[in-house]
Amino acid sequence: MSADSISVIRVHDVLLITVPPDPDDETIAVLQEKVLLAMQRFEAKGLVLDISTVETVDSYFARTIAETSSMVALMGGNTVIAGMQASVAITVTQLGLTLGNTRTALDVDRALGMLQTAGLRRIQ
Amino acid sequence: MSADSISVIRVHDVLLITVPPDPDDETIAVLQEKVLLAMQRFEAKGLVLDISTVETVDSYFARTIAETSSMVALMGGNTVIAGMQASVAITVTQLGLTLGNTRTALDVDRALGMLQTAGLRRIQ
Amino acid sequence: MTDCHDGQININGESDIVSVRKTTREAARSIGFGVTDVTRIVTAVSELARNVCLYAGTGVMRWRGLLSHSKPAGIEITFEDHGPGIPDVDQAMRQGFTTSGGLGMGLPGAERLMGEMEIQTEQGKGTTITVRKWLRAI
Amino acid sequence: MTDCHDGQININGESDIVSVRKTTREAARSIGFGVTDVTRIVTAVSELARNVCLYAGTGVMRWRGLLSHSKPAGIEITFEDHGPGIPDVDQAMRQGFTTSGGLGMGLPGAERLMGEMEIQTEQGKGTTITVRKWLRAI
Ligand SMILES: Nc1ncnc2c1ncn2[C@@H]1O[C@H](COP(=O)(O)OP(=O)(O)O)[C@@H](O)[C@H]1O
Ligand SMILES: Nc1ncnc2c1ncn2[C@@H]1O[C@H](COP(=O)(O)OP(=O)(O)O)[C@@H](O)[C@H]1O
Repeated sequence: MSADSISVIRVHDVLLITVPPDPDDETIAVLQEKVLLAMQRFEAKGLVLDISTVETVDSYFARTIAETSSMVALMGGNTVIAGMQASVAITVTQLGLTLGNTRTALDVDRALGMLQTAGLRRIQ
Repeated sequence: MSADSISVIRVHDVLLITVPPDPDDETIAVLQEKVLLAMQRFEAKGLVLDISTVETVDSYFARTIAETSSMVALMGGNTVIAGMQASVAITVTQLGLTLGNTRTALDVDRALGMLQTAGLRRIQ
Repeated sequence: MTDCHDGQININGESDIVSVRKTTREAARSIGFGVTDVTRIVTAVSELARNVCLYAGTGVMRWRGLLSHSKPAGIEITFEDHGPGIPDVDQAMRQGFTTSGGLGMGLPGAERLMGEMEIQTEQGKGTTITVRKWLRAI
Repeated sequence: MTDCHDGQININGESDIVSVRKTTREAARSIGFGVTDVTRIVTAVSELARNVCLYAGTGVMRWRGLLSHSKPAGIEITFEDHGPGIPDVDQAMRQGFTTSGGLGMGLPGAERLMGEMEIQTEQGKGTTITVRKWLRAI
């Protein structure tokens, strides 16, 4: 799966990125850069990384996710990881990895919901 | 008590698992996997582990509970441990164990209530 | 309560830990321990039996009732294995020390739960751990 | 399921890690591992293949099905490289130890995920790491 195939979708002021099923290291690196540049261009306040089709999260991938989410935080945005498969969650934990402080959601709908609510709270 | 005897019950979008009274290590490991796969299949947002009949929580069991709850968190779900016996709570504490950040409730009713409230809060 | 208050059970693998717990629970109850102390004792043996499985593979647990003025006064439980032994007992007793990626709470925790613990160990020969708990004077 | 259960794949750079994962996924599935174990195995090889790329540049992965009473019983995977070798294996196996600014979770994590791991290494000669996972008895 090549880096070109990664699509960035805007949902109001949130960016939704669907990570391809089995990305190579290069694709993951490109994805990170693409996400950060898009956050800036669209002045997005949040990022949802949909990893529901991803079958393998190894330490390189986990580190890049945690790193991306702290970069987004530096820019003032929130990141939510959506749809991690059960087998991936089991493996990641056994491997001893964490995603840093990145928030998680069962699916994209709920992830978008979390960022909306967070937004509303901030406005009130 | 064998792993087959573990039942998973759905209460709206929360899964309720009753842990058998004296599970062996294998049963505990199978329980973990069963719970995670059920979370994914039913798109559940929360998990209640009813341990009210459990008479012994040693470090292996406590570690597996903490681990399961962080796996569920990676998937975007919340875990509540319900019904720990007083003698077990005393022993676990003296042994020096924690359940990580897993939340606890006196009984299943209250545990379900906690997960419902969390959901309502998010929607409002 | 004058009947035979001792017994032993072989530990050949993790599936035997359940029998170890069951036997100990009944023994501790029959000696007269209350529910919280029974839970403490059973949890301690669960830790020690798992260590036998993890570090020595197999071993044996022996238990006996302790008497004072020919009345039940406590329980003594011994775990014996012919595994690798513990090279540095002080280190092994430290909270959080583990050679297996465990929590390192088993040995120090078992001592706290039981009150008394003795470790005899020789490298390459094996390990014998004895724990004792006394019924409260009251 | 009696067809040829072995194979090998060259690792010449990071872009080969994807093929390593794909090959391993199919192999593990055909041997009969369930979805969670397949994920564990694929993740472990992903770590070990990346180590070959990072520390040795190139290498090879070999895999074969393990049999018991002529039935599929597990998988064995070997990574061989002619890189610099690992000077201190105990140190390299420690959680968090890294010489590359990585997370230092690859080797200890792969052992946990697979269950069995052997490391043969000689400084200046290279490293051979073998991991094995058995189908559960049930
Ligand atoms: N029966 C035994 N034989 C050999 N080594 C043992 C035995 N019991 C404990 N040990 C050693 O002592 C260490 C600490 O044990 P413990 O406190 O129970 O924690 P854990 O089992 O979680 O590592 C173990 O990691 C092991 O190295
Ligand atoms: N194939 C190898 N050849 C040489 N050194 C290796 C090899 N694999 C691992 N190592 C060494 O072991 C260390 C720990 O590896 P690992 O636990 O996978 O963590 P990481 O790769 O994140 O550093 C590496 O930093 C490296 O020094």
